[in-house]
Amino acid sequence: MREPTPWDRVFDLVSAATGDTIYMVGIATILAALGGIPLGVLLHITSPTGLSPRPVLHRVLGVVVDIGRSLPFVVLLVLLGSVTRTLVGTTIGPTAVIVPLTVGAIPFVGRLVQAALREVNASVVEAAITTGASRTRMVRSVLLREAGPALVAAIGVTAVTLIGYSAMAGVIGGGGLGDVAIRFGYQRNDTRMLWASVVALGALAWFTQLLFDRLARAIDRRRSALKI
Amino acid sequence: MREPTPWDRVFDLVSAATGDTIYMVGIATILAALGGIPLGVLLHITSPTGLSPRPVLHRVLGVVVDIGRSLPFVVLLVLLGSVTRTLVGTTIGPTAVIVPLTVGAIPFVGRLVQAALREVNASVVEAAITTGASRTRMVRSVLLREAGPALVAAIGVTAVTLIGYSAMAGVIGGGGLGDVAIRFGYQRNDTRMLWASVVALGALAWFTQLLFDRLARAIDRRRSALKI
Amino acid sequence: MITVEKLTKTFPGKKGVVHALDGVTLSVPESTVCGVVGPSGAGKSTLARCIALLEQPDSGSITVEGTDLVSLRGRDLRAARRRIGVVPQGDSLLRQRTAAGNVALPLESAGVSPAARRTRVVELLDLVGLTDKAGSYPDQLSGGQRQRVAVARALAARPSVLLADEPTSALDPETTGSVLTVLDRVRAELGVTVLVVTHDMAVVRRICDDVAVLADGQIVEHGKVLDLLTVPGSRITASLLPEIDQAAGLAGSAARADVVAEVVLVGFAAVGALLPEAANRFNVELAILGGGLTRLGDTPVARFRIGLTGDRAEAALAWLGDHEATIRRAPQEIPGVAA
Amino acid sequence: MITVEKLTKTFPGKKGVVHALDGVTLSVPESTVCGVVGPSGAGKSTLARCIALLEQPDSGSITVEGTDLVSLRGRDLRAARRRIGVVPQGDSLLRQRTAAGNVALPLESAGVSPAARRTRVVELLDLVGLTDKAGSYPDQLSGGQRQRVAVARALAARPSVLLADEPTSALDPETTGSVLTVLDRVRAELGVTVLVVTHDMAVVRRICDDVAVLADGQIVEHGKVLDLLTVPGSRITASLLPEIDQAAGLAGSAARADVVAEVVLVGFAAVGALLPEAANRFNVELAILGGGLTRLGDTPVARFRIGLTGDRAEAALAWLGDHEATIRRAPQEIPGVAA
Amino acid sequence: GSEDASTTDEAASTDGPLRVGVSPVPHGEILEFIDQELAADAGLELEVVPFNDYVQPNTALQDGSLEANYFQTIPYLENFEIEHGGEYEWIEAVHLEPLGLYSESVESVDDLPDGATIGVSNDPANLNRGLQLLADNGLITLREGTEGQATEADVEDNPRNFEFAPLEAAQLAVSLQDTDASVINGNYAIDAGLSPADDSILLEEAEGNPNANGVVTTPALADDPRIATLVELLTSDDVRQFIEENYDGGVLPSF
Ligand SMILES: Nc1ncnc2c1ncn2[C@@H]1O[C@H](COP(=O)(O)OP(=O)(O)OP(=O)(O)O)[C@@H](O)[C@H]1O
Ligand SMILES: Nc1ncnc2c1ncn2[C@@H]1O[C@H](COP(=O)(O)OP(=O)(O)OP(=O)(O)O)[C@@H](O)[C@H]1O
Ligand SMILES: [Mg+2]
Ligand SMILES: [Mg+2]
Repeated sequence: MREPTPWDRVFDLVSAATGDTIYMVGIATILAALGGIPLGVLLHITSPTGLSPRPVLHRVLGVVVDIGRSLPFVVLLVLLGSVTRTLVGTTIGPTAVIVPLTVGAIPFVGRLVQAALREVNASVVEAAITTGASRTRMVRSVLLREAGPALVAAIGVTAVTLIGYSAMAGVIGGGGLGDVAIRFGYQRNDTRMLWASVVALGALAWFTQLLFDRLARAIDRRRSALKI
Repeated sequence: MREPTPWDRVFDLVSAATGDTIYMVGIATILAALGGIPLGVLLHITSPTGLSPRPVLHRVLGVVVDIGRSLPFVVLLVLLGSVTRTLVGTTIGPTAVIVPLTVGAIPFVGRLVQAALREVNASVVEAAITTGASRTRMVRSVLLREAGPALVAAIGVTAVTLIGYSAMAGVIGGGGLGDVAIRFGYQRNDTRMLWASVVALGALAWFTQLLFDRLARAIDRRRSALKI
Repeated sequence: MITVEKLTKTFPGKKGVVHALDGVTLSVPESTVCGVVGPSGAGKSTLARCIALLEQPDSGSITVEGTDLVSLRGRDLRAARRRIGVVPQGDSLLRQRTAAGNVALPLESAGVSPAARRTRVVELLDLVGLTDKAGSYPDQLSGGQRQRVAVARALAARPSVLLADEPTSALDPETTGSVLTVLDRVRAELGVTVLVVTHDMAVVRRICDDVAVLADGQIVEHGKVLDLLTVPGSRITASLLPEIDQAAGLAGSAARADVVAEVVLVGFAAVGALLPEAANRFNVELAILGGGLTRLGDTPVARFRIGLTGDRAEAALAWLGDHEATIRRAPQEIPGVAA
Repeated sequence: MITVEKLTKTFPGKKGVVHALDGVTLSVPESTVCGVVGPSGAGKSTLARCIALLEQPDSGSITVEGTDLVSLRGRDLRAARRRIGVVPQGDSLLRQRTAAGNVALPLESAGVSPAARRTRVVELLDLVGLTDKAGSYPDQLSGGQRQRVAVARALAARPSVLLADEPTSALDPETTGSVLTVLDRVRAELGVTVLVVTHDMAVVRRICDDVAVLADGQIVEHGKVLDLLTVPGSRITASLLPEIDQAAGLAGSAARADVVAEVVLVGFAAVGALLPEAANRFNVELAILGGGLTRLGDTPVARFRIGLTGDRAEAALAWLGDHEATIRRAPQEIPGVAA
Repeated sequence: GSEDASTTDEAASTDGPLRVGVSPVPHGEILEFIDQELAADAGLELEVVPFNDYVQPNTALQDGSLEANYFQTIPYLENFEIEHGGEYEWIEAVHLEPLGLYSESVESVDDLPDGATIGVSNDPANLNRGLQLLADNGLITLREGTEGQATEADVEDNPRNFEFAPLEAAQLAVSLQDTDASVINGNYAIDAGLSPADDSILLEEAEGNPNANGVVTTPALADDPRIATLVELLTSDDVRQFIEENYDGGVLPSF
């Protein structure tokens, strides 16, 4: 058996990888939110129970979204190859990872957003409709605002899922914690590296979740039920 | 360039893989729901805004859940090796895939369930509390029931996510559509296989989503707002 | 002006369809306040929701200020909505917006500038007595405070038509009074046409010119409030006028009287002095067994159950009938029951 | 028996804390109905919610049937809750359960067998007149129907204490009447102690033995309803008795009268015949300028504003004062105003 | 660079760091060693890009995101060119990871039961090699014309009815106890605590083995001096020593 990796090297590698993961996941989450929220809104309002049902558009969107969600990362990677190159100038490295990561996350966010919007109280929506609000205003000032805490929670779920998912970055040399865990912990059977990266991953995920939980609670103006 | 794979072989491979995917994802989804719903309930009721806040338990659970969600599939695979072997007698093949798939999905479902329960109307919960309902009854008859449609949506999101995620099954010889797409479509650049499996994946995902959408709507007793 | 014609609306139900509205025809002239009353489940809210275009009627037409609402779409529909203020029954506030934010919503929809919006919101919250709750969220308000915010919201964009579904159901009489004053003022000053669904007869008495009684989805009575008083057998009269309690004990007094009758008196002179004058003039003993005096708009109206005892009791009653009193003879209580 | 002592409850607010309850002490004896009235935002719901243990009071004690509720935990707390029926203000029905399912909830909590549950649910829905809506979901019910389901639910497990926060706010007078009859019956037949928050004086008149007036988080009046009637300056009396409208026109009649006074008459005899008798006896002209007759529980009570004209007007008034009438002399209206 | 945007090597830079795509183990480790110990002295600026994939290092090379890669064998490259197209230039073989057949349950191939499950790599290169190893040892025969691209479907003659379980290369060692035997790459075997020399029941011949891993670039960069420097360093004695010290026979120098 080989010598265990010295701790300082473990630390260096894991901290660099943490930076990469934060970079990839951070940007991908922001972009996925920017793309996924409008998508989710569209999915919701065109749905049979939405503000302006458009069965055909809804179905077409649904198909695209669901295909997008079911594709394995590498397939997405291949299909997006030229897009990625056009956008970031390369198909490898952490920046290039962001493209398929984002494209994979957008439909995911879309469905979560749709589910959150479906929970907005119908009476409240109707009261807003009677004010003669335009569709844009209904979406921005009513639906998104009322679903605010649920949306924040949805983006939080996405961010943490992307942390796990970003392990796929290794396929195109993106690095990051998941990649370190796989390359060293799994492929090289390096226990120190495995646990160090697992701890870093967990900490990152936990912190992300905490952040979004707090944020969701901070923007929520409803009271919560009493404790029993 | 090589001869394209004959269509009948494409069909055979893809239909067998579809069966594998349905098997793996189907069982994993059911198990993830069975494990994730109680977990989500626990996360919710122990949370600061829940029925009986237990800050320490909540935090511990949260850490475990978030680590679980952030681990790359193969890392989960390695960590669960012996568990999988104990449970299904082997660490390879479609049945063995179900274990890490489920374990990875449970915390995911847990967070989605927690988010769904958080949206249950506080007045309604309070009214139920005043009936002197036990905590079990509060959870079963009130929280889960009121959040029913949102929970169905959450399981639907999980199922479709697992369809994409099950591509990782190839790592331990689980097969399935994602594996076919990767091994044949991607690695061998077999366009017919790629598109056939992508179409099958998309169709499966779309159908799954449709099923859960319908189900969520069928069990929802609330009216939806009018259309504008 | 609101005109509703042959409106029907059914809902699918477990035991066959529910006919919530069953051929309702109603019209509310410009700048009048029309009350809609009726028992729980009569279809009042469904009617208001149909006019507010929150419910697609099965058939019938709805015209507001000359525009057929049912056919409107898109921009025109939204413009029409902006002219119609709606106070829905029950909670309808955005829970993630403050009271002020909720009141501001119609102003935002109407494209009012932020500065003008702020001024108007302050004005409205003041009108409903919630200045100090401007920054509170709905979950921090009491039931009545929430309801007042909804009223302020409906009035915010100065609609020309107001549909209010039980706008004072969560309010105490005093606060109800001030909200009604607000409604009365917008009608008087801005010529707003108001349709108000209510179960509170005080609301009808205070501000309604017209009233429609719904029962089982049909309009069973409809007309000017004062006109309806003299319609024999009118249901609404019974509830608009002071209640006549069938107090067991008073039935005893009734049994002792020679003649028992209900008299309805409308107007200043009649209400003021007619009864004592009759007692004096015919030298009969006049006992008031029930009823009271109220006001419909500005007109005093009284309904009393009286017992007349004396030789000329019948003559006194006849005299009353000749002098602006509407008389309904009550069947004498059976003495056995009146222990 | 409900005893609340020095209860205070504050909420954090943008502009300092809101004192929703500010040292409230109140006790409701066994099998009595206590009404809580007061303006919107007075703290009525907060009081009810504190007693229902839906709000943690800042300080003070709450005892229900001898048990200090605030200290209860776990199984004991749940057992205590089962003895307290609660009708919350506003919507509180499970939206994914039918009307019947909602009514069944407390029975499930109490571990009642499914068969017994069904029987009881049918009985309760019948009681509130919703038999045909048993299978409807809340979103398919009208506002008043939902409210009646909530009342039925609160009564389902035969609680010994009932807290009802505006249980009839969405109901028309007739349906209100039948719901009040139900409440009255559970008090009479099962000895239930009832605390009912309401803004509807008809509710107080109909079923309340006691009444407490809350204003700004403090109890400003409290006592037996009938006792309060004769307390000079009582706020509650003003609202419990028939309203005296200051109709502009009637002020004219008042100006013509020699003496104008308010008389409060309590009881069968007084209400029945005192006024006409006075008119006859002293040969004065007696005009009823306002007011009316009502009933508190079973006792008829009247308040009239009367104008007496004639030489012996003062004597007539004095005679009334001697014969079970409470007299309050009204300041004569200024004729100039009374055009 | 050319003005023609469709030229695939347009983005490949002729100066700046040399970007080399590698498989993490052992290729990546060997290059890291060079980068840290040797590159500076040789005036080579190296950027090591590890890939957990066998397609991307080639496509990235083709689209100019890399200047070279070091992860594949000649048969794999030839097959890749057939399947994916593109133009590549094989530069130099560096090392061999001898495949071995390992088992926890049997001591020799002969003891393998009929119908035994044999784990093989699921990536095209290693799968082909693994099957070839079995074929070379007479356990199976492969269909004509499938050289270099054989999959488990191309097994023609399988007298002992072996079942093949294609698994991820690194997973083979981890799940060895779940198969009757598995064909494992030397480096993964070592990381799992197996000794290729002692524990394998079949081992690839090192000599004349066409499956040596080497450096590949595009024709346009074939003469780039930086690549020459890289190859020089890769085939240096320092690297030989590094390989021998670190991989215990699981990786063999091919130079
Ligand atoms: N969405 C619905 N689905 C089924 N039935 C409905 C629906 N909405 C209303 N109803 C039924 O239609 C009838 C009329 O309801 P509506 O709300 O108009 O009554 P309402 O007169 O406003 O009563 P309330 O005074 O109690 O508010 C009721 O019997 C109600 O149960
Ligand atoms: N959660 C809260 N946060 C902040 N303020 C609150 C909260 N709940 C109630 N209040 C305030 O406390 C006061 C009393 O409220 P409460 O609901 O008890 O009034 P109420 O007497 O029931 O009025 P209503 O007749 O309008 O229902 C109000 O001013 C209200 O704004
Ligand atoms: Mg209604
Ligand atoms: Mg209240």
